[in-house]
Amino acid sequence: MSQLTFARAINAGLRKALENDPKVVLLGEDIGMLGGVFRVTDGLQKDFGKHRVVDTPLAESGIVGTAVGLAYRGYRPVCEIQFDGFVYPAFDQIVSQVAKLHYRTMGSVKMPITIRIPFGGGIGSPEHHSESPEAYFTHTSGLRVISVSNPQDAYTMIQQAIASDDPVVYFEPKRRYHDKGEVDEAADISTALSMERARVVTEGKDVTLVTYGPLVKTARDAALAAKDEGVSVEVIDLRSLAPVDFPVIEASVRKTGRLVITHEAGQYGGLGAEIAASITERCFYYLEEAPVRITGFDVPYPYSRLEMHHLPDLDRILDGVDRALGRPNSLSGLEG
Amino acid sequence: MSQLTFARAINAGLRKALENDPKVVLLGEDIGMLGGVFRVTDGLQKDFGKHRVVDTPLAESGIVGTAVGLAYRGYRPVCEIQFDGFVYPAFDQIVSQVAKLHYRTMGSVKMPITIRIPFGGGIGSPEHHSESPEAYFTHTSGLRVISVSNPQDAYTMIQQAIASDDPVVYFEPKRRYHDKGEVDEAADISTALSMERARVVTEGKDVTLVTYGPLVKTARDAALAAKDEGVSVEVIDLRSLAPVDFPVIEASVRKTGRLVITHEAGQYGGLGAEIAASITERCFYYLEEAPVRITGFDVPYPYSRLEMHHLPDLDRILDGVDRALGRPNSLSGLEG
Amino acid sequence: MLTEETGPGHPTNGGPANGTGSTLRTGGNLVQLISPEGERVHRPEFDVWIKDLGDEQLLALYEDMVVIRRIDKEATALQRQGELALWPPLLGQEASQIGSVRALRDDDFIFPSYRESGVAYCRGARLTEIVRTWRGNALYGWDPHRIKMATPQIVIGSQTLHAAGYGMGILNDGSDNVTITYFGDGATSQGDVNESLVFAASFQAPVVFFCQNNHWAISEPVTVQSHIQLADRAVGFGIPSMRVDGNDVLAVMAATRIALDRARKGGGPTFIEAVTYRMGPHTTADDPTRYRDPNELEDWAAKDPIKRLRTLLEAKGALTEEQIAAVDRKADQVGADLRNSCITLPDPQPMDVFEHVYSTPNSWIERQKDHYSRYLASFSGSGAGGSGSGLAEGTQEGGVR
Amino acid sequence: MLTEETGPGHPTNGGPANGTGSTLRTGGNLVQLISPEGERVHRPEFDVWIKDLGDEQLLALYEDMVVIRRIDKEATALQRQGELALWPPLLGQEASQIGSVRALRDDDFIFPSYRESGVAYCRGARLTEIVRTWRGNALYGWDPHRIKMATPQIVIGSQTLHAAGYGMGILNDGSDNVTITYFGDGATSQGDVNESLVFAASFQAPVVFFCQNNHWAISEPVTVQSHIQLADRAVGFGIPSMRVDGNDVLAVMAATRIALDRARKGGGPTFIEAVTYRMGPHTTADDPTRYRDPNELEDWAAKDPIKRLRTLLEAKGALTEEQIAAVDRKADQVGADLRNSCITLPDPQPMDVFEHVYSTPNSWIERQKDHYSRYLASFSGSGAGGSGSGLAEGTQEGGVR
Ligand SMILES: Cc1ncc(C[n+]2csc(CCOP(=O)(O)OP(=O)(O)O)c2C)c(N)n1
Ligand SMILES: Cc1ncc(C[n+]2csc(CCOP(=O)(O)OP(=O)(O)O)c2C)c(N)n1
Ligand SMILES: [Mg+2]
Ligand SMILES: [Mg+2]
Repeated sequence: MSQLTFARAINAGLRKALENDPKVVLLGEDIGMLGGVFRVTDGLQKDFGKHRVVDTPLAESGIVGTAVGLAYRGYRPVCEIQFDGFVYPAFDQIVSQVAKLHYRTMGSVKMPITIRIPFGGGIGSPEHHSESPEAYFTHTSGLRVISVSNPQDAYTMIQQAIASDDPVVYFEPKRRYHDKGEVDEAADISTALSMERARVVTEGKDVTLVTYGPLVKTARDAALAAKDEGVSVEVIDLRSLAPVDFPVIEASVRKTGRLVITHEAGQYGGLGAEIAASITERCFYYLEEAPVRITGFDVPYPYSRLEMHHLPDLDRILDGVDRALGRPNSLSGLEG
Repeated sequence: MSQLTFARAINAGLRKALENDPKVVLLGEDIGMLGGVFRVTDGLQKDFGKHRVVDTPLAESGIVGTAVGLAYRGYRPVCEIQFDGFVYPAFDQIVSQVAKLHYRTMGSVKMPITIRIPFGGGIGSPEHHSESPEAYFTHTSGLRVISVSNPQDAYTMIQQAIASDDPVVYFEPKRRYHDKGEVDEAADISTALSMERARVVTEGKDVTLVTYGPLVKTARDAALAAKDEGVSVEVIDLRSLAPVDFPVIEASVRKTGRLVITHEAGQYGGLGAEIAASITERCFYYLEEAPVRITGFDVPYPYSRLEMHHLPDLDRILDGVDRALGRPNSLSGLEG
Repeated sequence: MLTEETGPGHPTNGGPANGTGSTLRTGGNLVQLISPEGERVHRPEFDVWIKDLGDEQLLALYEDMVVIRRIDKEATALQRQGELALWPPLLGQEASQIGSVRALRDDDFIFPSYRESGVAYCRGARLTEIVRTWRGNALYGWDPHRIKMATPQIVIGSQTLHAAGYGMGILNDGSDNVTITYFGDGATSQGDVNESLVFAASFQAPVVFFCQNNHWAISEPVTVQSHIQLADRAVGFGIPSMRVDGNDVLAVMAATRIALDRARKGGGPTFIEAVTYRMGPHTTADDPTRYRDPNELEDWAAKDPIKRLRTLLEAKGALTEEQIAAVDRKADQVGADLRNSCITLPDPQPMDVFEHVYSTPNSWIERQKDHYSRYLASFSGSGAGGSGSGLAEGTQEGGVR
Repeated sequence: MLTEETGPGHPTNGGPANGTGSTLRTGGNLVQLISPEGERVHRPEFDVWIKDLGDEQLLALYEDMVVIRRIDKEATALQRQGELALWPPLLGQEASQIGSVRALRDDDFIFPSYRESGVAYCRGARLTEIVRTWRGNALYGWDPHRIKMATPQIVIGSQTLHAAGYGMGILNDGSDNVTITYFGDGATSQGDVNESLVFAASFQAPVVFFCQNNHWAISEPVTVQSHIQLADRAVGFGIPSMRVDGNDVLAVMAATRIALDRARKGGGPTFIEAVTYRMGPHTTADDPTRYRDPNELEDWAAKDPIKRLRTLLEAKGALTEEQIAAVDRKADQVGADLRNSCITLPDPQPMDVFEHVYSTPNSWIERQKDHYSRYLASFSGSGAGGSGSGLAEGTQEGGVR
């Protein structure tokens, strides 16, 4: 067990993958000598060489497109997209190639590509550096999408993602990069919890609170605060965003009858909509209130001096918990 | 009033826009001499010249990116994306530029760009020619997204889209291009129903059936079939996909207590999820059953000899109607 | 790698003798080794690359071209008869396809566009594998790993980046493989193709960029994409290029061999512009009379790639009447096989729609699959399976209804 | 338009006398009109483009460069003091920015990247408008229509396509405007930049592609992007190009004027590679000691753009002690104004987050706005407005709770 920051934990996981499989190669902008703008790949080029940890030309479609070619050649590429807002130039290669090649070739060609994307806000950055584009990928058949909320998962799940024969988009909550946590570096990825599984991180009985990535910490804090007011909140860390591990949420909602979902991404067509819709389908007769979504607003990511308004925080989440409980809340008395 | 095919109706609408405003320019691949692969722009280059109807180099990011520049210069560009599956190379320009420039410049720079995308399946085409990518755009703040289901709306709404100071993604149901309908070419777009409004196309009282684009016809047929069985289905044509005109759906669901949503796009994170989630929030106490979604499967668009399985049809919709009514259906007896 | 001093557009001259890194500058002139009239044109620096080709080999190239033209013709006919949903003809581009694919080693990997059916045939794709995509019976043609060729790429230009990445993999492996990618004149405008040139040049990856300039991108003439020669494009990325007569199978083969040799020896990527012509429509769905001057077609008919090799061989006395007949019989046989294997293709099964989305079970898809099989099973009236009716709506009996 | 015969990399030679369509081929040689030592280097074909510049004009260029260097220094200091969230320094690139922007007409439109604060200043952007984006007080700098310059573009390369489109608009208008777009060496690898060259060349749009090759894209040296000169890139698209010393304000101005003139007269796009150096970090968040040899910095310090113009002017006797002091005072004043306008910027209002998503009311946003204002109003304890706490979680009083 060691105390590692989130960024170091991913670094350790990447190192392990590079050590264990000579076919693993890392591609990205500034990931070599600089070690990435967040230092997640720090030291890896020095230790594994320029052919394993590749500083690419400045072109995201090129990064992902060449990863496809490397996968054809038997490699397991790990692409770093420098920031969430810069993944769109690669969208075509991701949606039309990475996601579809296995289906297109009826299983002949595997695409064991991992696309790492630091995402989310809260770090005071300019435009394009704080977005939460996960719903574009969860809506894309053929991709697996995961997000991590703590250093241990970050360490284990990056290795699981790389080991997966399916393409995986791996969302890293950049505002948690410096948070520390215990990491068991001896953890075996094959016996660790599957990356398709969600995890109940705080048990509770009154309300189910579902989230992922950066807001898991916020949600746990909210659960603690709610406890003081006598409300028992069960917090679920989704970990897998596509597919979502619905049985875990279902079991919780059957117990609590109340559901709150929170994410930084905009609400309209966000992942929260899928969870609300699916859980309503699966648990209609158990629900006491409509599922509540507490999300970023449906606006382009605002400038940094406004971002604290945009991002769901403890109080907004607790207001949502009140709504799910039918207690007085900011929308009380509003019709519909 | 004239009888026009869908494709001719759009053509007439484009012609009107070109006539009324010298700042309207059309950009796309093969839209000039050929008149577009679906002949939607037939004859327009001949009549308005190569500077108004521009055959562009083969690059979608280029088409949308230059449209942004034209908008800066005071033009109202109308981009044609040849097929749904070829919009992704332009995704970055759409999401990071077209959608955000008005917000970025606090209203100084308007982006009156219309992006026409023939979408959906059912025409026996190879890969990338039958997709329904609308949810990627409806999740993108700053865009308006509309779809049309009949020649009259096609004619009116293309003009409304072009006249809008906001960017509009205009989805054309390509398998309906040859369907004919009455079109009043004298219709005034300012007094016509706003493009943000939905329309009840079949009145009913037992179940609300919401859809858009190519499936409106299918939904109306389903309503007719249901009538024979004594079930009264209210069909709503959304027309606007972002924002959705929720009050119209709300009013209907308060009456019927039952909701079915159908679209060709995959279910996971599709527009149906947003509608189910939002209507559950707004009408929780009126709903008798969970909203039902009948959609394309969450698979890459399959080859044409399988597409009739993938696409929601009359029978699958009726099965969904049964589910919403709590009548025997294909999933009867399944738990959750 | 070109040095700073080289300046724009001046890759080092020099023939094959220069070995690694050598490249031939073709300037504005087309490399042509057989004239449209079927005469052998001598260009020593290219001749040296095909001097091993005797009559037998030339005859084989002739046969290849005749056979793939027959494949094309048969497939076009099948489409007209409703047996194929679509077909992208290769008529007129036989020399470009055969001259290049026949220069490759079996273990070199190919990233094609959608028009390289002739390449696929030579590579060992089965006839069913060639047509089933266009019949709508499968998304895919063949197993790319079996024949070392990716399936047809429909998104213009995407495959060129795959080639650049594959080439980077070859470098990592320390292998002397090469990868070749095919794309059209229209494709040169796509960002992906240009990024691919950037990546291949940056890493000096063993990639042959094979651009078939057939003068049209659907209805757009090549001048919409570029006012200058496409071969010049690559030079600005530091990639040497050649411009060859794409209707001349020998010129194409010589150029491809030069590029392959250069790449195998560590000399990096090469760009070849094969100047040819799309004699047919863009696809069977296209009507070129709307945009194309028929005279243009006539001009190019005079440059036919098969005719000129045939004239050359006949003049040499290397192609007898019997040999011609034998080749035609072979072509007839392939045509008949193609037709037969097309119309006897078994229909897919409904539940196939859910196969291979992921390589391991996925809870969401499994559930959808389960629900759809229950739905199909609910059609008591229609026996096992049932079927959707998206295209012919409401034609079937209800299930549980 | 270049003819087919021209061949690769051979735009027509010729000075300004050639008029429309003329272009200067710079080959491998940098155009330099002032040596690093401050001596005037004569190149008649470029000299002719700046012969109108007298001492007064040269002094103005000197002042511009000193002032924007001071802006840069002050902004960097403000960032270090926590008053700006981030700042992308322009240190070392003063000549590239001033020489180009001062060549433009007021009604020519500029599409910059994020580093052109000097360009913006000359264009009439207010100091608050320059810093507020980087303070996090606004997404935007200035009204693009007011100063004919788009706001900083962060997505690498996107703006070059906007320029191509704007240029197409100029053509449609029949105007003699020109548009210029700024981008870096790293940007040349992006698909968008290459597509922009395709579009501009195809339509012969009046666009000046101004590439500031400052040798680095964050930590990547320019050799990762290209092994050959970036100026060569454009030639392969049929766009003539020039390679100039980007630390030489006169060379930059001459080249830009040539390009503008050419475009205004219908000669289409031109590409300029300004060879310069990023003396500072990529942004204030960057630490170049991790990847950059300090000797390199020293070498380039010797080529400082301001020093060389100053030496030239002093040698001519055109820059007195008083003039130097006056320029420094002006710079000090601008620096002080910048600081003041930065720290006194009013904080945004919470509900601003919902403004300008659309140009007309949007039912979905209106509802979200209404809900959030109710939420804020629910904080009875914290007075009007309240505030979220995304960054300092759970620090505020509950609302209705
Ligand atoms: C990204 C993308 N955009 C548009 C299309 C539609 N399309 C199919 S083929 C074609 C023209 C291609 O021309 P070219 O590259 O010259 O190849 P050719 O068909 O002549 O072989 C177009 C525009 C596509 N397949 N992919
Ligand atoms: C599409 C995109 N990818 C990545 C980035 C992150 N990024 C910001 S600046 C930069 C380097 C740009 O280098 P260059 O084009 O040479 O411009 P310079 O910063 O040197 O002025 C990178 C990779 C970005 N802003 N946009
Ligand atoms: Mg072509
Ligand atoms: Mg740079």
